[in-house]
Amino acid sequence: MTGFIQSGFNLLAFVHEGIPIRPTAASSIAEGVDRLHFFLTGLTLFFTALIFSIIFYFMVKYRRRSEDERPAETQEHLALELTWTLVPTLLTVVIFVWSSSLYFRNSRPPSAAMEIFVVGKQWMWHLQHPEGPREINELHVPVDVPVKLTMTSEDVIHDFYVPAFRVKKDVVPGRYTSLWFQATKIGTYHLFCAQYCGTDHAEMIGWVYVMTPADYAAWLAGGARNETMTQAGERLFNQLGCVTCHVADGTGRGPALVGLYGKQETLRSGEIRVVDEALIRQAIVNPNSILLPNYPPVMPTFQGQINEEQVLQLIAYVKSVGPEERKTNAK
Amino acid sequence: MPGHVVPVRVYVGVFLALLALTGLTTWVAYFDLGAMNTVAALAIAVTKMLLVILFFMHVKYSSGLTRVIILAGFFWFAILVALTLSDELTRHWTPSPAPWGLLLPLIRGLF
Amino acid sequence: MSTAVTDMQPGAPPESSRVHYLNANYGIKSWLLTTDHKRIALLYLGSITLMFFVGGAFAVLMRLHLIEPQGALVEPDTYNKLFTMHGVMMIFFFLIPSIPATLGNFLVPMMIGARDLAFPRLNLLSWYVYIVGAIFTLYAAISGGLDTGWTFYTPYSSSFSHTQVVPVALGVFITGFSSILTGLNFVVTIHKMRAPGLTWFRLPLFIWAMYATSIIFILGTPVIAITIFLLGLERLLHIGIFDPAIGGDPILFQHLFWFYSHPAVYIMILPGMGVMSEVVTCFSRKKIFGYSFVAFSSMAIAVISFLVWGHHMFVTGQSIYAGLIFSVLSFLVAIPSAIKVFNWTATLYKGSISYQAPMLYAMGFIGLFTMGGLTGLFLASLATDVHLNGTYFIVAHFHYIMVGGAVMAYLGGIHFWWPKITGRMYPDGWARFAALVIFVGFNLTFFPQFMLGYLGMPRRYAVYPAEFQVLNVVSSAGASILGIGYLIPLIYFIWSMRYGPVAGPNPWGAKGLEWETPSPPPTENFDEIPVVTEEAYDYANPHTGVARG
Amino acid sequence: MADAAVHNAHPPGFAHQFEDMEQQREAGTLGMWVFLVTEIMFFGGLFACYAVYRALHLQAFELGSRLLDVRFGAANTAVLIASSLTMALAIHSAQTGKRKSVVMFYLALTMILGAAFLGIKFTFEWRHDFLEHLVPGFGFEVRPEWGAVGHHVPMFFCFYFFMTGLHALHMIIGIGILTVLTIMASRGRFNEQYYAPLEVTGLYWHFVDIVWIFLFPLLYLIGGHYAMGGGH
Ligand code: HEA
Ligand code: HEA
Ligand code: HEC
Ligand code: CUA
Ligand SMILES: [Cu+2]
Repeated sequence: MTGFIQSGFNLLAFVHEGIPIRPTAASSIAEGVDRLHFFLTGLTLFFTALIFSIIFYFMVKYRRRSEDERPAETQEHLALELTWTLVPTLLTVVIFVWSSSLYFRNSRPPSAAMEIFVVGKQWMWHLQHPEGPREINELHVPVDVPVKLTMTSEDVIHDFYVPAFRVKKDVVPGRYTSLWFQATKIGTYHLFCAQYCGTDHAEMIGWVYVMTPADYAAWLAGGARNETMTQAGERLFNQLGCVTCHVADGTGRGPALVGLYGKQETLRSGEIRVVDEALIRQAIVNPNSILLPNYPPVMPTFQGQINEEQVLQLIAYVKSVGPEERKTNAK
Repeated sequence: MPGHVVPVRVYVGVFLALLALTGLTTWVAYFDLGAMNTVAALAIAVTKMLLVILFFMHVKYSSGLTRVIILAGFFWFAILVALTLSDELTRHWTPSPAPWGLLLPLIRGLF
Repeated sequence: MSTAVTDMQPGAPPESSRVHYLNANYGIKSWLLTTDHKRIALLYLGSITLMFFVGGAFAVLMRLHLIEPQGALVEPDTYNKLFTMHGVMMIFFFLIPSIPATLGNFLVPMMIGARDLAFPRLNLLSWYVYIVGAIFTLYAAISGGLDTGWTFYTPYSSSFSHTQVVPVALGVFITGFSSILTGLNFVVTIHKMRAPGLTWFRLPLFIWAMYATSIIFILGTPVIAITIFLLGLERLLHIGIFDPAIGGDPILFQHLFWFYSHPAVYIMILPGMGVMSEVVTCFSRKKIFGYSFVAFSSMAIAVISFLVWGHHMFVTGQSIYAGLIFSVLSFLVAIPSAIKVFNWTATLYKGSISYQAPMLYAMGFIGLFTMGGLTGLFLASLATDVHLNGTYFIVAHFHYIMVGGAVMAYLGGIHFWWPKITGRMYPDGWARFAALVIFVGFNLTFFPQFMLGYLGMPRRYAVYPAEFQVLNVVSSAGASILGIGYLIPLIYFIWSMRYGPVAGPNPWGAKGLEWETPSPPPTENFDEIPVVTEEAYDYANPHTGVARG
Repeated sequence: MADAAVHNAHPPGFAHQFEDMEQQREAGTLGMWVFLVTEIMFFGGLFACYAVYRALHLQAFELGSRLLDVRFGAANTAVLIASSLTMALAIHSAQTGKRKSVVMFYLALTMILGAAFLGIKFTFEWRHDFLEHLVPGFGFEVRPEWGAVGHHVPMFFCFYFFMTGLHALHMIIGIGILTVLTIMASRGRFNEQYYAPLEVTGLYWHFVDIVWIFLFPLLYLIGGHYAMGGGH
């Protein structure tokens, strides 16, 4: 009951402050998405108003005046039919082109994006910065810097959603999905899980803190000094014995991983793949699905032995010995 | 029109053809033809299916409506497979800047 | 206010003495073993009404709970069960069978001039199958409920949920077969049993709509059946084809699920569109504007609806190429709906429009469906769906179409054919009042949800940040008005069965073979099979379009 | 009733909602075809999943396929095709007005062949698979010699058992219907005019045959047996 009264007060406060009709727009893509949204809203209001007013007008104008009134036969009208087929068709073409090009622009991360790794778990978010700091249900990012999230799940499907950034992507067990944004406004924003995932789906929420680069640097420096993801990955690389096969000079049983990241290669199956996060993950959990022509299928699977966060650390390590080193190691 | 009476001779002929094709498809599986193994197996299976549908199930002698209905069944199955694969097989393709450029690998992927 | 009894046949025998399908025989057995399509329609009517109120009760509890951000009523687990059981009941056990199994069963044979459906016993079987499925689901609801969402997404449903997945899966699986049987029966009946003279292009548009719906029943339902079956197996065996541990892809489940469940949304709306065409023409006394466009748009919807399912999966990590295809096709499927809306509106032009209750529902339908449909465009477009997916915007979108559209159409249809079904009139004043209450309550409930969704409130949230409270309270308030709105017809319909004025064969002065029989119709529908000599909706010609043999 | 005369004169098996026997027969056949389309989509869902996973896990599928015994698969194909022939002959003999014992003979033969199929399937193949620990959910064991694709092999066997199991279920239902038909035939219910139940059941039986025609190569042959060492 008190809740009810309370909400009455809230309503007053709400009307007083003006009913919010638009969520905060705090990312580089938010304005573009909102423009499309407002266009569609306009279109919806236009057609709804149009249909309703025509109906009301006809209902009044042509109301039945006597019981045995017999209106004249309906005429077919091809021109009209074509008009209301073609006009909506054209409108949808416009929306489709607009929205798809926007979407493709929005879904391509800039190449210089800062990377953060996300693991979803019933019912919390684990986030890890390459520099080492780990967070739970909180994400600190610098303003005006593109950030790319590489995400996976330990259990069921979750969904990483920051309304203020207009970004959302499912977080799926067994594979990586990714998402990027560039925050444009300093502030604190909601982070929601937007894919139903069980009991505390509604509590799998958190905050995104957008900070000035200086504050962000300070935040990174503060707190417990963890090893960086790459360091952790290197440690695992030695512990798990990867290093016994993947010797840096290429003399081991497996290929040298130095300089590998980003390269294109042809698999035994003939498929051409770029070495990216997904491929490295596949190599670790399911090596025989990416057999290479010149190597025996001896790499064991590490699925079940390490968790998703550790896989991400290994990936960070493999990436760190990537293209830069390639130049120095060139034959 | 009572149902069409198909001569026993035809039934037996179809039966023998089906047996022969079964032998053939098994035999072919013992040769390494690469991707052609799958193609051959499916082609033979489709042939066998057509024999059964046309003769045993009398579709050769039945109305257009029946044929449309059967074709609809296979067509819808094809929709299911094709659109599902359109996702499953193109997931790891990296996005390129403009959506229209994207259609190219898609078209290439189809052939 | 009083209804026009325009077409009382002179010399029709007094109501009490005439034998019709309702009084042909009595007793429970005569109902439970009936093969009369009209009685089966009533069996369905009773059962789906029950399911609607069960589903509605869940909705009421949900809305009460959401009055407070921390949740006013239940534990999160219980809330999760509430929306799941609400969705399952409403979709699989109410809206999908709603118009096809009640009005469709009742009207298809009558409208095409047949004595019954092609397979009456199959028809009865379909009702029993439905009931068995419903019992499984109700059992699950009582014995702990289900908490996966009506979408059953794996791996949550297959390996993580601790609730009654298998009984509900079984219930949905079984009920699927009742849809299949209904669809099969309709297709065969419409193909083979039309009265002489009733060519395809003389068929009432309701029949076209039922035909299109049946196509979806036939081609779509088996896929959900096998999918749910595989899910159940996986759950029982702890291993199965969606299991990531053995290389399974959880997204594949979603493909199969939506391959059916998207077309299923047109199962829910197409029959409603069919009802619209009948009601709008009758109450404006005009032939439908653009008959063939309306007819073909039903067929176009049935076909294209199978090509768009991936629009539910834009943010799942589905390939963006696939996303592009599904997006463009989703826009395409909106066009036939637009064609229909414009044709209904144009039908009113220069008509003779009366505002009886069925017409009010029809007007509500057209407006709300337009709005719901157009908000579908926000979701079909990739860039905006990224933001709106999984939020209350979706909830608002589909309630506008399904409650504002389909349920309105269903109620409109029931009001329209009630005199035919029962032989009695309901109080028209009350009916109009109820239509108004429902319209107002509906908008109050669901309009704020569009705003909530755009502001970012995710759906399926048992608790939510406090800033969303005001709009949630408005929505809950609206829901209580809506709930009352639905109770009013329940009361006056029951009242009218006994006390309503006798309706006569054709109280609305409507065209169509079903109005050529007495109300309620005799068991065999027609004493002699009519011969049709005119187009559908020939309202310009007041005489009957049936030649008597 | 004007058409009471027609009603009174109706032949055995005639249902009141139809105008005449011909309309009834056509409706029945059409109904069965529509039903078979639903069956295409029912099995189709499984086949579509099969297509996806075969593309994703080709090696595991080939490996799994080689663990099956082609001889049983091929033999069963022959048995099933034979049963389709006898089914067709049963209808043929009713159509041409043969004695009821002929119809019954063919029907019985069809059932026997169907049962033989199931016998081979269950007692030889499935039992063998069970003993080899190849049944997912019932003590499946991933063998080390399968290498790293090993943990995807259960996926193949899931498909193998779901698909053949569903197919076998259809066979069992078919045999049930055939039993009823045999009883009807023994009571002399069928003749040149009225054999629709036979015809409609025939369609169903042939359909089940077609499903197997695809299952056989997709499950038993797709791995290619050229690579097989000394057999099992
Ligand atoms: C009866 C049910 C029904 C109907 C008919 C529709 C119709 C449509 N739906 Fe909706 N939808 C649902 C029920 C329905 N939907 C449900 C239940 C869900 C959520 C499921 C869940 O996740 O739980 C959903 C979700 C849903 C999504 C997924 C969103 C997401 O999860 O991210 C999408 C995306 O494209 C979508 C789109 C559409 C479109 C484009 C139409 C179109 O068919 C609409 C066409 C109609 C019109 C366009 C209006 C009339 C036209 C005019 C007046 C003329 C002007 C027209 C133009 C300019 C084009 N719907
Ligand atoms: C046909 C389909 C249909 C219909 C008719 C409705 C009708 C209603 N729905 Fe529902 N709804 C769905 C289909 C439908 N819904 C689906 C598919 C979902 C998604 C589920 C999921 O996420 O998995 C959903 C989800 C859904 C949600 C979102 C839950 C969430 O995501 O957290 C909400 C919230 O407001 C809601 C509300 C309502 C309301 C207020 C009505 C009202 O129209 C109901 C009005 C009816 C009544 C009120 C009945 C009258 C009965 C009485 C008055 C008796 C009262 C008795 C007691 C309380 C004991 N529905
Ligand atoms: C027993 C030897 C062995 C061990 C141990 C091993 N690998 Fe490998 N690895 C190989 C071989 C051989 C290949 C070649 C392709 C294949 O078989 O998958 C390979 C391939 C790879 C590739 C893909 C290279 C490419 O060019 O596509 C990556 C990445 C990789 N391994 C990472 C790891 C990591 C990380 C570990 C430890 C957790 C590890 N490997 C342990 C033998 C090994
Ligand atoms: Cu995690 Cu919802
Ligand atoms: Cu949809």
